Amino acid sequence: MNKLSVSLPGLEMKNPIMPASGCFGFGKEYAGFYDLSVLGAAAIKAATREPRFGNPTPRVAETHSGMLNAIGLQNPGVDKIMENELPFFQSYDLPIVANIAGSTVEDYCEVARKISKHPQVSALELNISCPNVKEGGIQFGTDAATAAALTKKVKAVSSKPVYVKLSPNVSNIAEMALAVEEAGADGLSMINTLLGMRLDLKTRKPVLANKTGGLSGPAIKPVAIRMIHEVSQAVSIPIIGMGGVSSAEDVIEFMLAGASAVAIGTANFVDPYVCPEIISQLPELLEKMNVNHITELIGGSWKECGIPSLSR
Amino acid sequence: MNKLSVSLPGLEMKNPIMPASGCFGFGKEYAGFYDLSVLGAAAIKAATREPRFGNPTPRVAETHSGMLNAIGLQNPGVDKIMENELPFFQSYDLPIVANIAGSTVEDYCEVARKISKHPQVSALELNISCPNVKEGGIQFGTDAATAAALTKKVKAVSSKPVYVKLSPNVSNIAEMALAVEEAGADGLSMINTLLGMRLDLKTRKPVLANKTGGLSGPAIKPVAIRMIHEVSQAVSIPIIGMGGVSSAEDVIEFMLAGASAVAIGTANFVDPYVCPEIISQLPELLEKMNVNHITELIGGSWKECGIPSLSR
Amino acid sequence: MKKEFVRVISQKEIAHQIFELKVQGEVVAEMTSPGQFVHLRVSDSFQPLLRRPISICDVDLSNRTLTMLYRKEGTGTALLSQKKEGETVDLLGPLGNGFPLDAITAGQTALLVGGGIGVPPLYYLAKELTKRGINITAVLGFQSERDAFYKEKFAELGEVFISTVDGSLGTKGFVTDVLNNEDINYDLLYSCGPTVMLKALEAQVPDADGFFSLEERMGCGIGACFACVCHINGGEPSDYVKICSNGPVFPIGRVAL
Amino acid sequence: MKKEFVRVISQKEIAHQIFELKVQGEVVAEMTSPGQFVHLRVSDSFQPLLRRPISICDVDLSNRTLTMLYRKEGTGTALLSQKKEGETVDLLGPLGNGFPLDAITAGQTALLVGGGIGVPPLYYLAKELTKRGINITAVLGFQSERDAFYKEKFAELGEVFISTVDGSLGTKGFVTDVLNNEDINYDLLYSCGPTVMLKALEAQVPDADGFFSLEERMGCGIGACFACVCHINGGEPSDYVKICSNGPVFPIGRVAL
Ligand SMILES: Cc1cc2nc3c(=O)[nH]c(=O)nc-3n(C[C@H](O)[C@H](O)[C@H](O)COP(=O)(O)OP(=O)(O)OC[C@H]3O[C@@H](n4cnc5c(N)ncnc54)[C@H](O)[C@@H]3O)c2cc1C
Ligand SMILES: Cc1cc2nc3c(=O)[nH]c(=O)nc-3n(C[C@H](O)[C@H](O)[C@H](O)COP(=O)(O)OP(=O)(O)OC[C@H]3O[C@@H](n4cnc5c(N)ncnc54)[C@H](O)[C@@H]3O)c2cc1C
Ligand SMILES: Cc1cc2nc3c(=O)[nH]c(=O)nc-3n(C[C@H](O)[C@H](O)[C@H](O)COP(=O)(O)O)c2cc1C
Ligand SMILES: Cc1cc2nc3c(=O)[nH]c(=O)nc-3n(C[C@H](O)[C@H](O)[C@H](O)COP(=O)(O)O)c2cc1C
Ligand code: FES
Ligand code: FES
Repeated sequence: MNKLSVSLPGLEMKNPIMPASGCFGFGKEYAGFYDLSVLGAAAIKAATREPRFGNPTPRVAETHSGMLNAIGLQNPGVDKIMENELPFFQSYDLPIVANIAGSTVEDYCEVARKISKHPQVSALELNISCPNVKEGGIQFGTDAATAAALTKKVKAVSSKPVYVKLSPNVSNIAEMALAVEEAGADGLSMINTLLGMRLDLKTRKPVLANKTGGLSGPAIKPVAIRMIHEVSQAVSIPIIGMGGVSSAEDVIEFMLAGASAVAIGTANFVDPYVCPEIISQLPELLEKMNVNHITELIGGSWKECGIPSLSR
Repeated sequence: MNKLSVSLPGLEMKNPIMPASGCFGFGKEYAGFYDLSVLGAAAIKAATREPRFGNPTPRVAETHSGMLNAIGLQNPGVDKIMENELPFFQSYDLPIVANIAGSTVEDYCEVARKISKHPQVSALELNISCPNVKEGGIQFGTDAATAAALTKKVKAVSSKPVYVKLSPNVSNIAEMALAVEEAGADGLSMINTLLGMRLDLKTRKPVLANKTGGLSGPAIKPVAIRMIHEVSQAVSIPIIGMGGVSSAEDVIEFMLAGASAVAIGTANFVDPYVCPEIISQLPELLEKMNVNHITELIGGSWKECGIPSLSR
Repeated sequence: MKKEFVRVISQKEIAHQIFELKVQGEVVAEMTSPGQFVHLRVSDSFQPLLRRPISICDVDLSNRTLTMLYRKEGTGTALLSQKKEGETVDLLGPLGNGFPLDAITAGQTALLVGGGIGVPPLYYLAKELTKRGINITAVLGFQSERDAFYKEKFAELGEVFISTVDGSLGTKGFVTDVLNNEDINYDLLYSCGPTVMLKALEAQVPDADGFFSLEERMGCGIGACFACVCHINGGEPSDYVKICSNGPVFPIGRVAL
Repeated sequence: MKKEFVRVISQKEIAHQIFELKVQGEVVAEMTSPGQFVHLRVSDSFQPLLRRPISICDVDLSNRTLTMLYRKEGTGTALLSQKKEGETVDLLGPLGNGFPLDAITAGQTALLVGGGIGVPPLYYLAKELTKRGINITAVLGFQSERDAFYKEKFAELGEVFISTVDGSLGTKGFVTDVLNNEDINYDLLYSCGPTVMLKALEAQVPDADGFFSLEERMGCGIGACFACVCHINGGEPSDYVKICSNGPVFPIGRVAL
């Protein structure tokens, strides 16, 4: 029996681990390090309708236990991704999550309609939470009604399950989650990056050319845990948890909080082998914890006692 | 000439440095380490109408480059604070900022009315952003209209300038800031802690008895910087900046972002001498940067070029 | 109370995951009260961020040497265990209030009950009490033989009973089992250990006079942050003490365990 | 491309804030192309979080030793400078594409222009070119005499000109001033240094054939994160190359500086 398998809408995963969107390119680079088929799934870099160059450089800056990025959704556009990038995954056995972004509802729908038909794509991840582009993305992610309307439209044109990726930069994350669940989302991805900034004392200006960037890495883990803990108790669709995961213990913590699968972003830059290493460490950790199957952990921090926690 | 002096409503400060509320008790402990008169000002622990015990322990937990706390506004109540704690500051030469909290508008007003009359108090800090109490605090901090209404009422009864302490757990911090400015706030304090959580893998439960806590320390600095950068361009009242400050360089970064004074919280636990040490390092740092007076730095990251930045 | 970079004199593992760390510094001159603790910063980065409270286990005032015993648990103590001779450690202390030494007079007997990593502060206490002509009986509880330490050191000062959970050394069971089995006479009780142990002790000898040393997660360690607060028995619901600055030592019965 | 904990053989400061670090490991066997770089993790905590790109400066394949030169700048290189003989460093590499060696033939002359901490990769290049019978002229620019390094090492391989901004060593001014003053003949240009230097060079010798090695802030170092992207001269606005995986070496004129 595979103690690690998890099953989410559209995603039959050998284990709950997937690289997070934007931290794994289109897979080729990491294929040089390990066999991608060991992964539970993989989320590819955001696709937009037209090619995008993204923001000027510098695009990354370090912070204490974290990093800021302002890539700006650089990608070759949905058509080229379907043509040149996705076929690569034919040689591997893993479900692919296509992350999609746009400036307008029409953009999102066009990309969703197209890419959801690709045979290599198992699910869509609706990126309504990218803090690094002026239009598109985050305005959909901070208003519940707008997010719900977009979700509904995308669901209508997508032939694959749709996960909505939530922004942590909101007053009420549960409200956002409930709105997109109601609108038909098959699952949630959370959290995207926190909006942040760093200044350079020499130039007295922001380090990033884009000024603000998205904060990721271990620094944001406690924010992710509390949001997943709250949202998983409010909704009944599964959550792909992420935000600062860098060890097998972190994966357990996210699943106890309420995540059904766990994505790993920034940690791939620190150690390109982090995903397969975590996957290989999980069985022993489960044994130590006396857990027969990893799914038993999901929501374990609030489920066992039966009392829904008042986390606000 | 004192290159470090800053002047804010109600606060004539020798330098821009003050310990942050809740991280300095009522001053007595740190008086054992250094002469409190070296400080620019000091913010004391939140005062409520009635004494509060606060939350059960454990009340703190560490995270990567940060900590979670869920003290729950423990304090002996406004009357005892005025009677037993505030007179202690008579022997020192520094303005005191009284942090006030409550569950209802009436609570806040009662505390504000009383404590603003105390001769040792130079300004009030309206804590509408404490994430660690079930009622009171944060609900005032996430809705602009509620925050504005409270600010107006408190201003009406306070005989000292009022700073409103903003929560970072909101979708639109500038909207909050503008609302309280409009309602008469004399200044802003930002940021309070980010809501966070940590789970214990052994117990499978939250480490904190209160489950969630407030995330502070270096981990949140980039979030603070971007919010101060945004808000300082939107409002015309001064900002007391805070969130992860632990060095003189951090102080400069906060002032360049737009803060007029800087509060230091968590870093006091790491090093009780951190405030006087930073104060003593500032003159040399200014010299290195060719700055004649520290106030020249305020908003320097966006002022010099004259172009208000679009940080969203 | 001072902050000083003290110098590591020696570091060795004296039992399973239990390290004995000796440091030297001016600040040690102030460490005259057994039961006080120090707050150590083990890294100059922010990982970990907070200091770690560790009890004063022994002090040599003549050469200003402090001995600490600690169990390697998590990140902080793991980093501490890597400190080598000649390196420095950022120490804040001494903090808190120690065990009152004048609550008992020469010729009387003090019972010292320690559990696991609660044993260390009792050693300095035992030495100071012995110096004052007080007789010592120590009951020390550990998980098993490999976790036990300082048995011989206590034996130099008085009678020692050991309990281990698995029975691999001394009485099988807990310190309370030793008290049940043996007929120990004493005038005053001093104890330090996990809260469960202190609770069991309080229940077993409800009339005992003496002092408990308590533990709680700490933020500042100096009384400023309200992290380590406990309720007072028989007080108002809002009454409290801070373990770090009012304690860690309290008269038995004062604090709600 | 491998990840390996390589062992520190030696570490010394060879000029003001410039360190020469030699490490040994299996992975060095792959480091056959000058101009490639390695990505170092300098701490096992998350401070700093990201790896640091450092050029391959010299390689001894026989005993699998890699030499790196770096300037102590911020947190990362400061931590690196504390690594002592016998300790290990987490190295990922070799990364990127080096300087093409077959673009020039034996008997021809290569001009190597390096600025500051851009000099190191040119040394391994110079050695490999010399091995292939190519003549070397090196122009190396530094801030001042105390910042200069490897002058003698380059002198063993060919003619060397030095410029310093303050004139304390060699020509006063920049590498471009050397090119102005001296009459240097060459067939191919290889250069590495700050972007301002590369720009000035491009302007001064617009027709020169050759290769530039570029720098950009990196996230992953392997082409996955799109942090280090540059525009292509004459391409579509959405065309790009990644410095880390398509570079860091590019034909002169290819990339918009
Ligand atoms: C007054 C006092 C005296 C102490 N004396 C000793 C001693 O002499 N020897 C010894 O080995 N231990 C002692 N402890 C316990 C010791 O402080 C913890 O074992 C240590 O902080 C664990 O740190 P860590 O990084 O290894 O573990 P982690 O689990 O990584 O620590 C995480 C956080 O929890 C806190 N923490 C963890 N365990 C405890 C605990 N039991 N009590 C308080 N805080 C804790 C840490 O300080 C830190 O903030 C004492 C505790 C107190 C309050
Ligand atoms: C392909 C390549 C090869 C390099 N080779 C060398 C070399 O051989 N010797 C050497 O001394 N330096 C080299 N550098 C520059 C070196 O990477 C930086 O000086 C170093 O990363 C600074 O790290 P820090 O922690 O000391 O500074 P910090 O300022 O604390 O670094 C903060 C962040 O900025 C990045 N950063 C800072 N400066 C640079 C820079 N100039 N280029 C790219 N990223 C930077 C860091 O990697 C880090 O992510 C090279 C850079 C690149 C891209
Ligand atoms: C360099 C970088 C690029 C990213 N690009 C995307 C993206 O294209 N689409 C998206 O939904 N999220 C993107 N993210 C967010 C991550 O998928 C993830 O939600 C976030 O980084 C938190 O996880 P982490 O802390 O493990 O990195 C990006 C993150 C980083 C660091
Ligand atoms: C232990 C602790 C207690 C706090 N108590 C209060 C409080 O009573 N009132 C308040 O407005 N903020 C309180 N804060 C928030 C701080 O004043 C400050 O806004 C926050 O910690 C960010 O700054 P820092 O990262 O420097 O700690 C508290 C913070 C901590 C860590
Ligand atoms: S630890 Fe801060 S008050 Fe005790
Ligand atoms: S550094 Fe990640 S793509 Fe180049």
